[in-house]
Amino acid sequence: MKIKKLLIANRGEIALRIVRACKEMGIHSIVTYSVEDRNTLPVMLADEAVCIGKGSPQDSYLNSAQIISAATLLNVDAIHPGYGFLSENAAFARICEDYKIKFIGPRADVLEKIKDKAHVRSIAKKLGVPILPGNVTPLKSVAEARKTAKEIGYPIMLKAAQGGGGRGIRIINQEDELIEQFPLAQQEAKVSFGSDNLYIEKYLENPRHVEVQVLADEYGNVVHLGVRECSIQRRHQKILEEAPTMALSKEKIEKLEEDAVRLAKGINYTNAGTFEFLVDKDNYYFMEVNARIQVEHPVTEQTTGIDLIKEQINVASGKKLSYKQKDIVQKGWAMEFRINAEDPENNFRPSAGRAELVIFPGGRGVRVDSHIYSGQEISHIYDSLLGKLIVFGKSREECIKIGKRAMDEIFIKGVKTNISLHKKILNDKDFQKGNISTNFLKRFTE
Amino acid sequence: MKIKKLLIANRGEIALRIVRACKEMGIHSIVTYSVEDRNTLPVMLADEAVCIGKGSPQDSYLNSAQIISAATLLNVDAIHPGYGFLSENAAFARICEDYKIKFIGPRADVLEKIKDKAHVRSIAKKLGVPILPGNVTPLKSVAEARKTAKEIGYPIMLKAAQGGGGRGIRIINQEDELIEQFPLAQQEAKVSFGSDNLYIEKYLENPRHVEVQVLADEYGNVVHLGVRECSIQRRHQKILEEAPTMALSKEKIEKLEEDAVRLAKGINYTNAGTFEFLVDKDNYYFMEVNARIQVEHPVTEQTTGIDLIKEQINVASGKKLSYKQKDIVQKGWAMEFRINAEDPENNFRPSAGRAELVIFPGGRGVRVDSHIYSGQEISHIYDSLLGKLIVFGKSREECIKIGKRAMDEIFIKGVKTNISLHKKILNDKDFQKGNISTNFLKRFTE
Amino acid sequence: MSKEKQAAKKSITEEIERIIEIAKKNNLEEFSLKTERLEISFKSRGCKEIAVQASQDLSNKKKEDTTPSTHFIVRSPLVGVFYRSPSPGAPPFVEIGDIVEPNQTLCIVEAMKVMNEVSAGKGGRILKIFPENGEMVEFDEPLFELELLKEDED
Amino acid sequence: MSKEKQAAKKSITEEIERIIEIAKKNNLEEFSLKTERLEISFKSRGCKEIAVQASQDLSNKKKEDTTPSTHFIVRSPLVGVFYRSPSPGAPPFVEIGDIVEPNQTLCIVEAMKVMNEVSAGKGGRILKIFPENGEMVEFDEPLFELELLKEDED
Repeated sequence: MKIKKLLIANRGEIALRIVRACKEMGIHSIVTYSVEDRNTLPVMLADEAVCIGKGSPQDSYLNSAQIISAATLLNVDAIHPGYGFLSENAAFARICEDYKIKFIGPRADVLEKIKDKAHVRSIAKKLGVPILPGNVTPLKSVAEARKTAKEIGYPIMLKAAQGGGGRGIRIINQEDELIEQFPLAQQEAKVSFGSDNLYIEKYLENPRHVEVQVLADEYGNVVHLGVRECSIQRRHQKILEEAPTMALSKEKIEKLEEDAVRLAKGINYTNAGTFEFLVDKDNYYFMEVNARIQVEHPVTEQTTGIDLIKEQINVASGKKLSYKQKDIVQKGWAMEFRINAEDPENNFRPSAGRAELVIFPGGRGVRVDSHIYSGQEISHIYDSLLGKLIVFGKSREECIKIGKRAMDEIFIKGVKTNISLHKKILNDKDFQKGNISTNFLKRFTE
Repeated sequence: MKIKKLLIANRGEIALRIVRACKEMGIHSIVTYSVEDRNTLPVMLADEAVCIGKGSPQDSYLNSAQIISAATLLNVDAIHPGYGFLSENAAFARICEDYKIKFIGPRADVLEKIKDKAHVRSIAKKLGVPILPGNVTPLKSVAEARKTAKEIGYPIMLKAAQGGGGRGIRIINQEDELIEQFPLAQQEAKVSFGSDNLYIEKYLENPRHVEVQVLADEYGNVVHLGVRECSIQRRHQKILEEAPTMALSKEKIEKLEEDAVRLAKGINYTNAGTFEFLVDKDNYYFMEVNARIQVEHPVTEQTTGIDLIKEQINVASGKKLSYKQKDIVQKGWAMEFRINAEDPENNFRPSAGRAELVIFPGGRGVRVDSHIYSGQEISHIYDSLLGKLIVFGKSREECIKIGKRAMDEIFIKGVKTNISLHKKILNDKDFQKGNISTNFLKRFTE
Repeated sequence: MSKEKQAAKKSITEEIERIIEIAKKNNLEEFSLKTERLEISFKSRGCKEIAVQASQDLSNKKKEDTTPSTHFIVRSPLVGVFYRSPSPGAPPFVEIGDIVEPNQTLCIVEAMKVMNEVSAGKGGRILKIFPENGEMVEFDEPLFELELLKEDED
Repeated sequence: MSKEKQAAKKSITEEIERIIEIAKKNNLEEFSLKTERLEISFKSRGCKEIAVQASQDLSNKKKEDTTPSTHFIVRSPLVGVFYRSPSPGAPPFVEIGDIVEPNQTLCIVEAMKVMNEVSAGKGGRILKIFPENGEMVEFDEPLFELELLKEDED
């Protein structure tokens, strides 16, 4: 099916990113927006825009009825959900399927299966993909939990099988804590995620976060587009991502990439997806699948030369992958800095207001993906991402140099931003040497 | 000699471009500026800035005494002249040499020789580099001119040997015109360029403009960085440039590049330079050398991956070329659109005023080199270049697609721009097919 | 406060508003005026206006005019199809000039086979009907313009 | 306070609020109004101010304060070295507090071995000397602040 008309069920920079891809592909783009987002660039630049509700996400970007209503009335061929919001919502994907609208992402049944992390973990184990020590079937009792924990040794993570994005995880240091927390965790999981299934994973003290970008067509062909490292996080929120990674040797990276492809095939994955791993010294462990395009996809684009959004649309329109694995080479280095409207002096509290003057950096090795412009009102309703600064060059060293000079050039007046944090990171000796972990940011933010 | 402190004797986007390179190289950058340019980005972003005079170029950017005074007082190691202003001024280069300040460009004696176009033309002929039919030694009399013109056939160009940038050229269609124009041309050349030396070149009706980027160190090593096509011109003013070119076959391009390198060696060229050629069907003819970095250098950077400003500085600091010819591969395609403050509805008259709101495009395949921002006053004193939009991708076709969508995103309020002209070019069928010549723009501008 | 004073006071702010409106309509950047009763001067054009202009220039979306304060707009509560009558062939719920009750149905917006009846919420006289029958409407899109009818108007 | 007065007072702030609201709605940068009852003027921030602020925030260049209109600044006519005396060891041309003639030499700015004498052009009293002796100065850089002396002062 050729996609001629595409509805974008998202906002902000990713909506703009998809509008751009559509324009370059000659696809008619329609952006859905909330009243709050009326004067934003994606709304202005899309071929069409439909207001679907009030500012609050529940009323608009999460309101599947309104989105489907707009999609059917406008006869769109496909819906791109971006990231967040409805992007990994199996029920929404199923409604799209019912209405014969192509959901740009994996099939609904695949999304449902992926949602159960313990299940994917068990498939990984079956396929020989390394997973963190722990159990793969839902824990039946606190006794079973105690047994597993004892085997792998404390500290451990007690996780809700249906949790995600850092939610539904408890770190437990000793047995009496486990006994106390187990019923609470069950209860919370039931309330928050609709299932009290729990499982245990070994807790790594100082891991690195490495992920593999995968692309799969609807005919079983799967390729990977190399790795990204996203260890620089604040409370499970990625702040700075890079591609490829210094976390593992070239040989280990190749094994990791192959494992990701194997796992993607094993769960019948289609479209673009990310397979996340934790790395501890020279070992990697599969963690979870992110069944959507990710915020950090540009670092992969800059190191492979492949436009991921266009490939998503191509695959969704039923085309076979246009790349064979051997044609994909990750070259050079890229880094992405998330520019957030946050106040670094106030515990990174979101900062709203009017961005009176916005000057973005330019020049060689700089890419800016942002939906904001001088004079725009920044709402407190949505996430604080103002845009992404992506730098790229021959080496990680060159990225750091370009990153530093670009940070000097960014100027955003009217809202507080985390630019000062990025400058601190770029000037940090450990960061420069690549000595990072998911705890790295604590030195600046806690 | 290591360059630790560099003075930038220029303004606008090229001054900012050099500031960026310095920052990435860890070089202390000092920008000279006129009172008029006080609130511009290069002045704000350089490590230091020195006001050198009033707004008019004669008082500031062409005022070598003020610039040298600043350079000596601030103990700079080198001066980067950018393009225009003092960049090809042999006298200025000589003063720099006298003061032991490295002039980033060819040596003064080389600049002097290059200034005589008839002389360079004769060297080219000697080296077997194709030149346009005509004479190579200064014409002694109108009789000699008539003889040469008769040999090569009308129309011909009567050129002042010391002319340049489209000045000092008369197109002559028949002999009686030549008889009439010859003494006038001599007189004008004497007054304008200080020498009444004239020469004749065959006039091509519909040529293409193709040029070779060359880089030479101070040890006789010369490499080329491939070709650019700059046929899209309005009155000898380039508007849109691309790299590489569709004007010639791959084999011819290779020969052209080799000829440029041979010629660069023949004139003892050092630093970055451009060798301009005219292309007529399958033939190319050497035209002139531009002994400076050029406005359109980013299309070469995007197709070779090499930072030309950094290489200029490296070569000037006495380093050997870090690239061998075989390491340099021109890959993919790039296009540069000059965004000028001009009124397309008023014969492209420069437009001044306050750029109240400036929104530049972003995303994949887009590079913006510009010194302007929302709220800035655009002076009528200087050239009308507001900045350059550079797009790059796998193919010319992809560049056109990215170019179109990027043009939809540029928004500059307060001054008139030539964006509408770029849109017309991008939508033109002949342009899309690559059927262009230096006369192409006439269909839109005359 | 006496009725007279109220009228006088109201008229000053109204006068100011009207003056600014005239200045804006004529794209004046600076303005000053001196009469017996008042002396006023102002400068216009902040960046917000420019930013909003950007949104108008960059996009081709339909824009609404401003409405006088005695009028009000009934907007679509959802994305759907606008129907003026309960079923094909049936007479429209309302016509221009009709005086409607706060809870009276003015139209139906159909979304996903569900018929959503829309009322004004306030009593008024229908002045304009914006969409065509059967046209798609988006959330918040103006459907009707009404003149407010005050019960205790004097 | 009598209830009446309170009401009246409230209505003034209300009026001001309404006026500011109107000004804001119309994107006015500056506004002033004078009536029998009140006199009001205000400025809101336009983008020019913000752009200038950007230049201050992005760069670390020295900024000058504004000067009262009875004072004036003598600026450097070129890039060079500022000397307060004709030769090393010689007494300075001028000191703070001195009253100088229009053509009197205040300092020398040396550029490329050439000594350029700088005078005020107008008569005045030296209030401030900005650069240190021997310091580099750029074009247009303030050298002296003087108080203007009118010949026919009364």
